[in-house]
Amino acid sequence: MSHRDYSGKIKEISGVNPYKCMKCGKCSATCPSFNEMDIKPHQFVSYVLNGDIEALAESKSLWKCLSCFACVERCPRDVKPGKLIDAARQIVVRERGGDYLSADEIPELLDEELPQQLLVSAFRRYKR
Amino acid sequence: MPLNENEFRPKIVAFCCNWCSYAGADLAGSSRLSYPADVKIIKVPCSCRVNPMFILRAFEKGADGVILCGCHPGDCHYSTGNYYARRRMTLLFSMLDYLGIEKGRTRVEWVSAAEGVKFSQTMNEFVEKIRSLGENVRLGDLRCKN
Amino acid sequence: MQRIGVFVCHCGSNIAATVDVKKVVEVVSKEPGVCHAEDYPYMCSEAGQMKILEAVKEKNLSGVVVCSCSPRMHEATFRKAAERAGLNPYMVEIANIREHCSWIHKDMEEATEKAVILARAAIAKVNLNTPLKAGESRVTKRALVIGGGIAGIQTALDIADAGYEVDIVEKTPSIGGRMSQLDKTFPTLDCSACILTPKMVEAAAHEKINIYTYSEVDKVTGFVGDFTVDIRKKARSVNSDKCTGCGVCQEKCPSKKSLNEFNRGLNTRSAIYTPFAQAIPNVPVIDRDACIKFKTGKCGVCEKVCQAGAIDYNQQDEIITEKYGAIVVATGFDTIKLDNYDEYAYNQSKDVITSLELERIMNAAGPTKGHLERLSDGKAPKEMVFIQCVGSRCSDTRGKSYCSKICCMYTAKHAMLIRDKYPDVNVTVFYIDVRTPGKNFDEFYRRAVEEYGVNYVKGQVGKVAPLPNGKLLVQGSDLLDNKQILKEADMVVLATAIEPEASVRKIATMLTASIDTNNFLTEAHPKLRPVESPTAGVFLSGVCQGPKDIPETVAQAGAAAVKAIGLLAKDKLTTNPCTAKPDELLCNGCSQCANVCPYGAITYENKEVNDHGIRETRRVAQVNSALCQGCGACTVTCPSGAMDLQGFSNRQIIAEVDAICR
Amino acid sequence: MQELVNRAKELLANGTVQRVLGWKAGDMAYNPEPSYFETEADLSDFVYDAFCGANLSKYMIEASKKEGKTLVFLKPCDSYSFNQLLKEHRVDREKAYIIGVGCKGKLDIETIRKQGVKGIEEISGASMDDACDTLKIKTIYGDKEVSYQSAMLERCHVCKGKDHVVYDEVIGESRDTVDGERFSEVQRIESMTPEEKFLFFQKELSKCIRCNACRNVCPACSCRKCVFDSNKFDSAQKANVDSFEEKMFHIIRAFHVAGRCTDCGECSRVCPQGIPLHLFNRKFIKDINEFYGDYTAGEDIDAEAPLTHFEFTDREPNEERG
Repeated sequence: MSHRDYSGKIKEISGVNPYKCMKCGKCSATCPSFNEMDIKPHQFVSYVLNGDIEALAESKSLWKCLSCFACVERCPRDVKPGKLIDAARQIVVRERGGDYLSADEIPELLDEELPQQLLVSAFRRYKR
Repeated sequence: MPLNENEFRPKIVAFCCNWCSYAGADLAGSSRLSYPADVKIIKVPCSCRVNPMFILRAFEKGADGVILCGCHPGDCHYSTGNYYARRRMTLLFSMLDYLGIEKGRTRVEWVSAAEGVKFSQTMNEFVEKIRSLGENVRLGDLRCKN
Repeated sequence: MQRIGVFVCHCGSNIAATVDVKKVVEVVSKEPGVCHAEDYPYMCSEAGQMKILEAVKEKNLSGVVVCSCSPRMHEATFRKAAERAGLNPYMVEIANIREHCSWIHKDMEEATEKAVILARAAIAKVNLNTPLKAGESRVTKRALVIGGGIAGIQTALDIADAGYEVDIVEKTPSIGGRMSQLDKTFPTLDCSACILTPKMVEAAAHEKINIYTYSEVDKVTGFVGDFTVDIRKKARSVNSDKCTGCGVCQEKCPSKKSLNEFNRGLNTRSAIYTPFAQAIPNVPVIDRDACIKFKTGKCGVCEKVCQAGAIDYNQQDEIITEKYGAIVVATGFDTIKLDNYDEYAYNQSKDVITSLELERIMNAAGPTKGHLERLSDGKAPKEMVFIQCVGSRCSDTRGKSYCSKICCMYTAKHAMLIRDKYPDVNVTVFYIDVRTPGKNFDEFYRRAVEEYGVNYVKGQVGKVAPLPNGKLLVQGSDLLDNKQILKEADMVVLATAIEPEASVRKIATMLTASIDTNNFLTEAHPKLRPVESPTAGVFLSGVCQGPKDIPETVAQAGAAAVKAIGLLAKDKLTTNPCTAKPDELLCNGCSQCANVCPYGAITYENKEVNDHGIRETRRVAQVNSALCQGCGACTVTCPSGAMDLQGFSNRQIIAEVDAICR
Repeated sequence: MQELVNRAKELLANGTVQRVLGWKAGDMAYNPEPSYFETEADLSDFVYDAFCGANLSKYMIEASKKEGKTLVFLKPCDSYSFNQLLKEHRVDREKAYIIGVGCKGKLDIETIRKQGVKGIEEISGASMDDACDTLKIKTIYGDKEVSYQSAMLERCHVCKGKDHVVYDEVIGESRDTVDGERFSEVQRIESMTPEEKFLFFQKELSKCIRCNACRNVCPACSCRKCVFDSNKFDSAQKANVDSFEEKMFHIIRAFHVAGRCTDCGECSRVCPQGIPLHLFNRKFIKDINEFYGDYTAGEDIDAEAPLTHFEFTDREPNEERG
C-alpha cells in the first residue's frame, strides 16, 4: 500500500474527516500523555493529511496515547485525533499481525487456564 | 450531434423554479455547457408549484422522463416551498415505484443559480438514464401514441 | 382563442447561427391562434420593439410570444413594449431559445426543432393567459422597532429624523440593551455609557419616537405597509406618569435577594428596581416574583415611602393595538449557556467568568464597583487567562458553528485595559486565530501585544481545573512552541459565543420572517439585500441578522432605517399580480392551503355564495394579494383545484406540458 | 341495538337532536344502508349489526348544514374520519351528537360468498348481542356455517383500535379483532420486481369502470367538485380507451387523501369490481410513518398534517428505498 492509501485507510477506519481541523490545538491542550509524545495530538492530523503515515507508525505517540478520548470529547470540529491515532495503531497491528493467528494454530494454543474469551477476541483481532 | 434515425430520442420535461434552477439553466447556457436537446424546460415560480398532476400528465402525453429542479433546501426564495415539494415528490415517487414504474424516470434535483455546471451535468445524466430505461410505456396513455 | 404574434429574435448570430429562425417562423405561423410571425436580428432593440408595436396595432393581436434570450434578461422589456402597444403586459410570454437552446446545442436541425417546441409551449400558454393587473395597497406611515438596544435606538432615530412616527418595543424595563452593560468600547476605548446615553435620551425626547419598555409584541397580522400589532405593556406596578424617579423605593425595599440581571447575576437587587442608573425611562418596575407584597400580601413599604403615590399594585398588563407600515427587528443577542463546557469549570468556580461578566466587573456601577477582583474571595488577581472561541467555531453539537466576530477585539480591549490599570497583572490570551479586520482593529490588537505586553499564545485551552489553593490550573497548547502549557491563574475569562436573543424565534414566527438553524434572521439576499427580511416590510437591524460589533450594528441600523423610510415614503404599493386566487365555488374550506402559506396570506371567511342557484354560507379561502408572493404552495395542497396561481395556472402549465410532449 | 334505539328516541323526544343518522335494514339481511330517521316511528327500521360497515361520518358534512343537531352513530374507526373532517372544518361539532357504538368487527358479504356460500337468505349470529363467533347462514341450498372471523372485512383484521376519538357518549361493547399485519400486503407488493408490481396493478386497475363509488364513499374525498369533474386541470375524464388509464385517477386520488386518509377501508368495501383500493392509501400511510414519523389521520385534530408540514432534515425524493 502506498502512503496515500494508508491515509485513506486511516480515514476509513476512524470515520474522521481530517480536513475539518481548524488547528486550534485543544487536543494537545487536553492530552494527559502530551509530554511523552514525540508527535503531538494536534500533529496527527497533518501527518495523516500529508500522508506521512510511516513517521506516525514509528512514533512513540502511537503507543503513548491512552485512548482516554479527552481530545475526542473536546474537539470542537469533530476531528477526533484520538480516533486517528487509534486507526494508525490498528493499521500497524494488522500489518504486523499478517497471518499472526490462523485457525489451525488454535488447538495448540489451547490451555486449560486460558480464558476462552481471550482466545476468541485475540483471534478476532489478529486473524487475517 | 447528428440525428440518428434509429436512436431513441426521449421526451423529457424539466420543471425549473424561477429563482434558482431556471437561472442555473441560464448559466449553463451562457457558459455553453451542453446537454441533449431532449430536455425542455418549463418555468414555474417555485418547486412547490409543481402538482403531481403535471408530472403524470406529462407521462400520459408521452414524456419519457420528468425532472423537477428547485432551490437547495434552505435557499428557497419563498423560504419553505421546496420543503413541501420534497415531501410531495418523495411520496409520489415512492408510489410510482410501488406501481412498478421504472425507478429513475422521475427525479428531483436542487440546482442553485450559480450551478450551471451542475445543471448541465444533471441533465446529461438524466437523459442518459432515460435512454437506458427506454420508452415510457407503463405511464403512457395509448390514446396519445400513434 | 387569442390572436397571437410570434417574434423570433436572431440575437445577431447568437441564436441564428444554430437555430434556423426562418424555419421557426414558418412552422409556428401554423400554430393555432398565431396570426403573425416574423423574425428580426435584435428584438430587444428599439426597432425590434417597434415590430411588436406595429404588429399589435395592424393585426389586432391579443397576445405576444417572443422567442429570444432568457426572460430573466428581457421579459420586462417586452412587457413594456406590449404595454406601449396597448396590450396588457402579462399577455407576453418568452420562449427561451438562446440560453436553453442555441447556446447549448450545436446541431442546427436539432436546435431548430427544439426552438419550435419551446415556441409552441409559449404559444399554448399565451392562449390561456388573461390580462393581469398589479394591485395596490396603502402604506401606514408609522414604523415599529422591536428591541431597544443600540440597533433599535439608531434605527428609530433615523426613521424619526426622516419625519415618520416610530414606536420602540423593549422587553426589559429600560432601553439601552447590551451596549449599556459594556464598560468601554473598542477600538477607541470610549466609555460605552458616555456615547450611548445621549442617544437614549435623544430617542426618549424625540417627538416622533414613542417608547414602550417592559413590553412585548404579542401578535402581528397584516402585511407590508399595513401591519397590525398587539403590544403587551406588562404591568410595571408603578405609575410612570406619577413616578419622579427618586429611587427611595429601591433603597427601602426589604426584598433585596433577587439576582441582578443587568450585572449578569453577579450581585443582587431589590424587588422594585430600575436596571441601571441611567435607565430610560427612569421608572422602576416591581418584580412580582420577588416582591413580598405580591407573595404574602404584607409589606407595602414602597407604597408608603413613595411621596408621589406612584406605586400601583393593581396595575394590569395592557394591550395596545397599533398599525405600522414597516417593522424593524433589532432583538440583539445573548451569550450562550456554558453548561455543555464542563472542561472550562465555569459552573465550578466563581473565578471563571464570561467576558460580558468581566465588563460588569470592570464597570464602576458593577458588582465590584469597578475593581478588578476575584468574585470568590475578593482578592486582586495576579495572573489572568483569556480563552478565545468558547463555543464559537464548533462543528459539534455543543457550540455554534459560526465565528462570533466580536470576541477577538473585546478580548484585546480587556487585556489592554487590565494591563493599563493593573500593570502587575499578567495577562495571557489563548487564541486559535486573531481576527481583526476593521478600521484600526489590527493596530489595536498589536498595541495590546507591543505596548501593553499581553501574552498571546496560539493554541486552545483543553481544561481549567480549580485547585485546592483557590487558583485555577489552566492546561493549554502552545502550538508554535509545540508545548503544553500549565498555568496557575487567578481568574479565567471565557470569550463566550453569542447567539440571537431567545425571544427572536417567537417574533420571527409572528412576522413569518425566516430564520436560520442558528436562529439568526435570514436576509432577503446575503449580498444584495442584507438588511431586508424575505418577508416584505420586515427589516433587520443588528445582531439578530448575524454577529457584528457596534460600528457595524449602527451602520446596519441606519441601512434598515433607510429601507424602512423608502417604504414609508410611498403612498401606495403595487403588488405582484401573479398571486394565488381561489375559486370560491370549488373551495372546501379545509384550511390546508393556509397551513402551507409562508406569508399568512390566506384567511378564511364565512361567505354567502351562489353555487348555481344554491345560496349558502360557506367557509371559503381568501387570498390577500398584497401578502401573496405567488409561490404556489397552496395550489398543490388544494385537492379540488380551487386554488390557482395567476400567470402560472394549472391549465397554463398543463398546456405547456402538452405542447412539449405532443 | 335496542339500547341505541331507546337512546335515539329519548334524544329526539327531549329535543336534543332533530334527526338521527344511522343504518336501516336493507332488502337483504346483509345490506343495511345509511339513513336519516326523523321520528320515533321511523326508527322501527333502524338496524345496527355486523353488516353496518358503512361509515356515516361523511354524511355529517351535509347534516352540518341542516337546522339543529343530528344524532350520529359512529363506530370507533368512523370517529377518526369524523375527527379528520372536523380538522378540515367540513363538519360542525356543535351540530353533531355523537354516540360511539361498539364494534366486534364488520362482515363482508363477498368474503362469505367466496367461501362458497351462495343463495343467502338469512344470516344469524351477526347481531351485536350475539357471541359473534359463528355465522349460521340459511341459503336456498340449505344451512351453512361460517366462522365470524373469516367473514370480516379486511380492515377489521388490521383495526386501528376500538376506542372512539370523538363522542358524546359510548354505547355497546367492542371486541379486539386484530389478527393481521396492517402493512403486510403493502410489503408484499414492495418486495416484487417492477414488472410484477406493474402487472399486479395493471390487472387490478383494468377492472376499474370509473363508477366513482370509491370517491363518493370516501370521507376524505369530499371535495365539492372533484378535479376529475372540473376543467381546472383539463382533466375531466372521457371514456376508457386504454385498459390502464385509470392509474392517473387512482394515483391522484390517493395523493389527494395522503395524510388525511384514516384507512377506513370504505373504498375497497364499496368497489363493485373488488379492486383493493386501500392498497394505495395504505402505501402512503406506510411511507408517511416511515419517512416522517407515525401519523394517524383523525387521531388528533391539532397535529401537523404530514403534507402541510416539513422538517429540514427530510429525506430526498431520489433516495433509494431501503
